[in-house]
Amino acid sequence: QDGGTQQGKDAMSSDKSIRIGYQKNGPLVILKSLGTVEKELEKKGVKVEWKEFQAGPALMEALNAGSIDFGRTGDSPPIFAQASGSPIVYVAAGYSKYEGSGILIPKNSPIQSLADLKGKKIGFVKGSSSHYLLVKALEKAGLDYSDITPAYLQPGDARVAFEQGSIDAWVTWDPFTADTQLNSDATLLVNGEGLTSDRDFFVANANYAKKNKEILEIIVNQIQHSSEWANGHQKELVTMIAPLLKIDEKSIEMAVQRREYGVDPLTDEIKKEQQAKADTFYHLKIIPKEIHVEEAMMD
Amino acid sequence: MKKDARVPHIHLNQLKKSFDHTVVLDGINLKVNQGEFIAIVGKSGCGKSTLLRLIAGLEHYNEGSISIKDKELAGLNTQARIMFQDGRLLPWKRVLENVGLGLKGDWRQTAIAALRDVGLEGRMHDWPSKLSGGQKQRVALARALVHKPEILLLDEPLGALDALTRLEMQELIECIWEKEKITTILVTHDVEEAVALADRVILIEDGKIVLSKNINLSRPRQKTQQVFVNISEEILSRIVDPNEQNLRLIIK
Amino acid sequence: MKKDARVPHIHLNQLKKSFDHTVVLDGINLKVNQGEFIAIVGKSGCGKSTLLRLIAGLEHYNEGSISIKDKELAGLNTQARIMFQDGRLLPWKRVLENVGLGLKGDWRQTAIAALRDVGLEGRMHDWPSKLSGGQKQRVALARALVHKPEILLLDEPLGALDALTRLEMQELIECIWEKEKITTILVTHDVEEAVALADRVILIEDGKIVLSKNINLSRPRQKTQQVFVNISEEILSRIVDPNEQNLRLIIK
Amino acid sequence: MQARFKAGIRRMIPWALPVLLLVLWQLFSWNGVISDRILPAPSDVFTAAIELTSTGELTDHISISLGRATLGFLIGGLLGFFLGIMNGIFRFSDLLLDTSIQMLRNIPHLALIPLVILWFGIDETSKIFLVALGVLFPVYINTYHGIKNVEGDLIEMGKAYGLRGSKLFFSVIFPGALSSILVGIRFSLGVMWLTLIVAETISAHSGIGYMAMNAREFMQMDVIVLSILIYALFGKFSDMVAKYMEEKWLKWKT
Amino acid sequence: MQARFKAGIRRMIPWALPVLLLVLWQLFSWNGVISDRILPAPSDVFTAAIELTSTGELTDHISISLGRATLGFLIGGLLGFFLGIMNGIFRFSDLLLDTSIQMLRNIPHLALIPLVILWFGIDETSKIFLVALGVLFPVYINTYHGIKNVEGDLIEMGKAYGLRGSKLFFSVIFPGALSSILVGIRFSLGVMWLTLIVAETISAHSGIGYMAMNAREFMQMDVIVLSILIYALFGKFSDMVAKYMEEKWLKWKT
Ligand SMILES: Nc1ncnc2c1ncn2[C@@H]1O[C@H](COP(=O)(O)OP(=O)(O)OP(=O)(O)O)[C@@H](O)[C@H]1O
Ligand SMILES: Nc1ncnc2c1ncn2[C@@H]1O[C@H](COP(=O)(O)OP(=O)(O)OP(=O)(O)O)[C@@H](O)[C@H]1O
Ligand SMILES: [Mg+2]
Ligand SMILES: [Mg+2]
Repeated sequence: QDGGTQQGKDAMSSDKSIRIGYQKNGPLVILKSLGTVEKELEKKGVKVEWKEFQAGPALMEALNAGSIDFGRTGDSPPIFAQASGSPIVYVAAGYSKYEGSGILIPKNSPIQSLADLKGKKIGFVKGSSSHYLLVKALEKAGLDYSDITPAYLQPGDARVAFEQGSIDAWVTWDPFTADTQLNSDATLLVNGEGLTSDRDFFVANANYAKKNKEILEIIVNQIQHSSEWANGHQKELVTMIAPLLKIDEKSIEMAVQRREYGVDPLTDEIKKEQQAKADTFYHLKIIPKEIHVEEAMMD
Repeated sequence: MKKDARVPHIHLNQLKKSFDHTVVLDGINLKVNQGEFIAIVGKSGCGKSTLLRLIAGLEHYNEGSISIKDKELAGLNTQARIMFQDGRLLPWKRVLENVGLGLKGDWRQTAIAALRDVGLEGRMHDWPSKLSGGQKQRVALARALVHKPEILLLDEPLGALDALTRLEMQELIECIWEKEKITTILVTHDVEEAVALADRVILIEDGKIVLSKNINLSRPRQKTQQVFVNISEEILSRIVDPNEQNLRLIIK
Repeated sequence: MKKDARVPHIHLNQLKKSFDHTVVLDGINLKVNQGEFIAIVGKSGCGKSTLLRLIAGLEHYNEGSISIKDKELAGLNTQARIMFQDGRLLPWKRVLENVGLGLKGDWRQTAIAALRDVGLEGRMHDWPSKLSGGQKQRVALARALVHKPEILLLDEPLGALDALTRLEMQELIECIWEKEKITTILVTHDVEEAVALADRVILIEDGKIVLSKNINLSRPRQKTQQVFVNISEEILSRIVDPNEQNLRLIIK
Repeated sequence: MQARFKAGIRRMIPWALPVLLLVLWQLFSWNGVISDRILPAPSDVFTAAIELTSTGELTDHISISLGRATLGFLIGGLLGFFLGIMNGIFRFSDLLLDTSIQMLRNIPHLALIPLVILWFGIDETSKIFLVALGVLFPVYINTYHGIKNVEGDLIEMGKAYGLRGSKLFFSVIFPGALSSILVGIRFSLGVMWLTLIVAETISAHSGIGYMAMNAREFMQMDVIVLSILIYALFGKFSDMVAKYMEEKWLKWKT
Repeated sequence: MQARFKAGIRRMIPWALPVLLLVLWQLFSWNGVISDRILPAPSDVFTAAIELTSTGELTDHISISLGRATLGFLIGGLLGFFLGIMNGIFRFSDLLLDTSIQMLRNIPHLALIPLVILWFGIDETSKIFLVALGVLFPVYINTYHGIKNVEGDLIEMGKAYGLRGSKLFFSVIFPGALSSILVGIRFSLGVMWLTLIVAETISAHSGIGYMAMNAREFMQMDVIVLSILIYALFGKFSDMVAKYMEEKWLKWKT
């Protein structure tokens, strides 16, 4: 009774192998490059298949369809997935990386404070952590969401629009923030401090999680190991990621230096943060119903 | 196949055909015997082509019936081959393949022989678009003759040919007809041609057969013969002056 | 426009035309005077249509020259209207609009009158596909005649017509030609037709003009006249028996 | 009576397959063979439609998309039409432009988006540009083909009868190519929607493509399926328009 | 000599416009009129191409995409061809299927992706399915149109000469429709790439569409432009293939 035939088939095959969805711009790429999780899981007779996704929602789509078992996304896609009734569970959270996320303004911009955002056109990805960050920033400045003109743009497109002056400000995350700061002389009006924690989340298909707790634990452990490695080997990390993303090393370096890698358990604090986001999205009518994020958290 | 002389090969009974409320054929009665050669003449637009197409089973009729050897014709007449008034060569097939269309077995040799008969053996590898008007018509004629069908329907097969070539083609048609005893219906606007070739000449007017003239001359016929000229002129005068009501009554 | 009688309206000088290395016309010399009526006869595929198309400026020639009133023809011959052997009615235009093609001013009335001349006034609102073979040909004829061009080129205009209609159309062509003094070249396979209409009959053979016969009979001509029959037979015998070398030499 | 009955059946047969699919889908949904989390039942989709309509959202999306589609279609269609005619008729412009057009045709709109933003910004212009670009090619290619395939004999006849320029075009070339041009239009009416959805990923707040992509992002399967159904109905509608034009302008083909 | 010179020029004219654009673009880049951060100069794109080729990445992407494209094209093209033939010939299947196909045709692939993932997962099958789906419609619609437009007189003639079934089809119907079918193939060769890029947004880690979309995500303008140029060259290539087929099979049209 777990959905369509496709899903059933996939769930069966996952007993011997695990399909992990990753994005090039995320911590799992480090794990993949180090190759440690394969070794650990091999002991259990489990093979690892890596599936690349360009965006969190696409990854959730595959997770929902049962095409992958485990993956990492930003903080908002799991909220939408839960709202749509998808069988996903939070497995663990990443450390906060608020420093690399924020509102970018071009050089010589008339915008000098949050209050200046009023009436401006601001680019961001609808329903992303940036969206939340912006809402919180506006709130802090005493502005209404309706005081600005949103321009929903994917990061790559937004970058072009930003350079061309089609948008007045751009809310985004690293390494886009770093790259734009360094290469386009842009400034960060604010970063996420005090607005959002902007964590990574590690999520799994609920059926898979129910049956394979042990494997997930091993993976989370390995992520923690790779994070520790990353924190201790920033230079190596930069030379590892830069060619993958094809972004210059300086930008990657900046992004790497202002964040710490690591896995947090799903603490009450994180649950609260996440719940606040869900509520905000509900009020923005981005999700159709109220949800309780706790229900989707793995115990 | 045993041929019963008393059963007509083609039997049209009170045949009526109209297009969008204009009556074209209005009660045609005609019996054609096995191996008979019929020529149909009549004014432009009188329904000659329509009649051939009906016999070929390419057109629905409104009333009456068509029987082929006592069997009502339903759909396509598979015994018949019709040479269309407008040629209808396939532009994407070379002359030889056009002639060989629908032939079975060693069609190539048969088709080459047929092309030789119409004097176009040398053009067999050309596209139809490279031919002159008369050459196209001869290819279409070769294509119809090569099948040696039981019923041959020729719709103005020689309309685009000069006098000499026309004579040669008439000979060819007569020769094949005699040899194979093919039941033949020839539509022509040339009364001399009709008289030279046919056992019976039929004149259509106002949707009806108004003249049916048996030509009892021995073959091959001499066009300079007086009887020949007389018959031709008799028929011609009927076409040219259709108001001789008495003559029409006599024939009926 | 003053007409100089000594300058030929159409002047073909050593005209050569070949298709892919086959020579079709091989040194044609012909002067056609203003208002003259020329008929061209010859065997199927001898190059009659090609000659007309050359005069109409629709085909490139390989050697020689074509002059219209002493001016070398370059590109389309705008003074001429050609009636094509294959009709070429536009299927997407009704009969009336087909006839009115290229006419200026009150083309409707002119076109209706032309249709009346060929006996198809009643079909003016039909699509060409609904017409019989002979009817299509008459529409194409009407379309060519209605322009009253300076040069009229007719490529077997009556090939699909019955004897009666053909006589009527011959009369029509002759009448328009006489009234408008149109320089006319008629290609036909009917020698009688050529003799009945033309001032001069030309026979093409092996790419050359092998006979050029002036017909000095008064008009309208009687086909039963003995002179008429004699001339016809003379020309016919030349077509049918082209081996009379002496005759060919005399004419040259 | 019987003829009318037959005509009625004939009008219903085309809908047999879509309706059958809908019914099966609904049945399987009730049965639980298709989990509604994965593919919502038609009734759920219907509910979503009602809901979106009652808030006026759906009609907004549709009307805004229709506006963009129409404008883009007109611009691109006309351009494709003229280019097709030019290149179909004039040897030189054919030589000069055809290769370039065939190369442009092959560039996916998704890959072009960064450049489009660069050139036209993120507002309506860029969206309409993309639709126009998408529509241009099927119209171009079919117009071109139609014109190249008009019987040469008829064009020759037209010229010999003194037709030149626009007269020759409207009497002979255009009617001869029309049937093929209409195929191009029919096809481009579909392409119009396909490119619009890409265009509406560029900073849009409305439009049916925006609705669909938004729903995809937020995993609202009912809205996704709804928009798919809307596209399908638009497809049928476009097709009816194209068929109507064919019947009207190609009467002579009986 | 002169004829050969002329033929040479004729072969060069089609490239005039693309080359002119390239030159202008390079000049403006040198001039600084076009900022190279936003639109890299052709020389930069060339460098990127060299780099990607030297690592073997580019050839990998291209060969993988070519594989997907070919397979999808074959499946979709054949299906579209057969459906076009069926519906062009048989009245009943036309009635039954045409409406449904016209409806399906209108559904954007981007909107379909969620369903495609449900049905076919995220691996090769789904990608090839999408390409096949995209290719199907232009082939279908042009085959259908081609068959419907074969001169009825010639079909009648074929039947009267005893041709039936496959003989009638291969002697009369197919050659008569071929010119239109080739237009469909030509068009679908373009659509193949357009849908492939959409397909390669589904969990891919290779393919030229992946390369382009990845570059778009991280705003690597040189790679984006490179992939656009590659698509354009593919377009020219597809077109040459189509033209070659036309010349080969439509010889009778001179
Ligand atoms: N486009 C072409 N390409 C090659 N050969 C051609 C072409 N057009 C005509 N021919 C050939 O040139 C010769 C003369 O053709 P033309 O049409 O002038 O003959 P014609 O005298 O009009 O014959 P007909 O009385 O049969 O119409 C023929 O042998 C024909 O096959
Ligand atoms: N498909 C059609 N629709 C309407 N009328 C038609 C159709 N076909 C033929 N007709 C008309 O029917 C009549 C008879 O046509 P048919 O072709 O049989 O004449 P025909 O005797 O062969 O004439 P021709 O000697 O000119 O070829 C004509 O008046 C013609 O216009
Ligand atoms: Mg007829
Ligand atoms: Mg000729």
